Amino acid sequence: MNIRYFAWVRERVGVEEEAIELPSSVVTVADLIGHLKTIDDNHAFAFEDEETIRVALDQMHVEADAELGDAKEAAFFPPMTGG
Amino acid sequence: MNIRYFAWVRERVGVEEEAIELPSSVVTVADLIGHLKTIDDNHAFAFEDEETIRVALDQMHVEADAELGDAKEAAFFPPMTGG
Amino acid sequence: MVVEATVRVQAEDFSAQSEMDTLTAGRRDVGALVSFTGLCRDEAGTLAALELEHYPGMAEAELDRIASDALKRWPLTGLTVVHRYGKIRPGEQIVLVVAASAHRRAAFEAADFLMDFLKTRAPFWKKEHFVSGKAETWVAAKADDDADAERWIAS
Amino acid sequence: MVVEATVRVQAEDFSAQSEMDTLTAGRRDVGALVSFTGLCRDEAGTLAALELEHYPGMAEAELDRIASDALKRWPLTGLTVVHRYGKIRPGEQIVLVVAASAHRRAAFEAADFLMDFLKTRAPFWKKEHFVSGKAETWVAAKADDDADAERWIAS
Repeated sequence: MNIRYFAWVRERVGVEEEAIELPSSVVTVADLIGHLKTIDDNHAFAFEDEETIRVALDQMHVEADAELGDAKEAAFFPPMTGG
Repeated sequence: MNIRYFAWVRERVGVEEEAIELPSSVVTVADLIGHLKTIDDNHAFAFEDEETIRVALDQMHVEADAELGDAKEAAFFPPMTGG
Repeated sequence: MVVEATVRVQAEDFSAQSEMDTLTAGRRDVGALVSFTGLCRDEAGTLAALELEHYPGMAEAELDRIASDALKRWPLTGLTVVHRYGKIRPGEQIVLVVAASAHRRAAFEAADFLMDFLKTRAPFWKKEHFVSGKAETWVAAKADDDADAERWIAS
Repeated sequence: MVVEATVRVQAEDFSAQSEMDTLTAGRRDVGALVSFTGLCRDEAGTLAALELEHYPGMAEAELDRIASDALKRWPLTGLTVVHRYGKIRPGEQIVLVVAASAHRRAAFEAADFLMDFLKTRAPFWKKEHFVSGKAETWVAAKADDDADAERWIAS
């Protein structure tokens, strides 16, 4: 799955984008976050306060309990501050 | 006193503006309207539905019970439709 | 810092952009600019023109009063109101309000408030000229407009 | 008559007037045009620039979704949203919304609604660069903005 990061989540992880093989145990967004946190300290730091982080699957906002289904891209970012 | 008329009130009265000597019995705007209605049929027609007509004294909106005081100009017009 | 509103009543057309530019020129404290432009509709092809009558002197004075109320009510950095009179054809501009503020809510509310009170209190009257040639008629005031203005009294 | 919103996400500056002109060009059924322009403030001289990051693709898609909601909710004749990204300096423009309708209430509400949801749902993030040279910081989302967006859910 393609994973993208934006704003301070991107800065903490240290990459904009990465392709990750997911174990079959990863079903929901929450599972995905749990998996990403195990990658290294940077990922763990980025998701430290995981309640704050917003998620999009294939460019649509979703909640943490959403199933990944056949989404090709997941994106993680802080609350939006545009406008 | 200088009296001005606008929109359909003006069209009914037939003049834009007129100077009128007021008897001392005319104290309020309502008195003034009563007096103007006696001038001729055009004035009577203009003030036929006097509840509808708005009044300004020296270019400030007032109600019918307002006293004329030392106002120099009274204006009568329909509800506003600008904007 | 005292903010003065700009109020103009004129026969000539206006430019929303140039009024907006005036409110932001040389400033770096304006975060939000809301403009309202009222245009003449052709009422499904039936209207040939609007003729706008006004009470010279009072029109400016009343717009000044409404603008001053808005400046007291919201923290604006600038406020401009332009209202035209005379014959205006479908597609042409009638009225402009521009409100500038540090924050968007103040700019939105002030422009909205100004239009509501302008409609019910500024001495302008519209007469409709029809394409069919039938007799011109004065536009009747709308109860909706009074209700819109009353929204601001409770709040 | 199906009305389509115009949504653009771009680094370049925009012209409010030219977007307004596009929504009224050749039409005689537009009675009200409301524009909102969001500008970069200098925060009392402390801010050197904002850096706007966005999620390409999703930014456009989300603005399209919000604009479609507005078109369903109000009888608009046109709706335009332009949001910039990249480095923006104090006094420069960030975002533009223009709503056109036969009537003023629809145009005001649609523009207001669009800004509220754009702030809380469109994937843009602002980083502040300071005049003092102190470390850049990401702007925190405001609880006020969430509250503003929630106003539209009850009504």
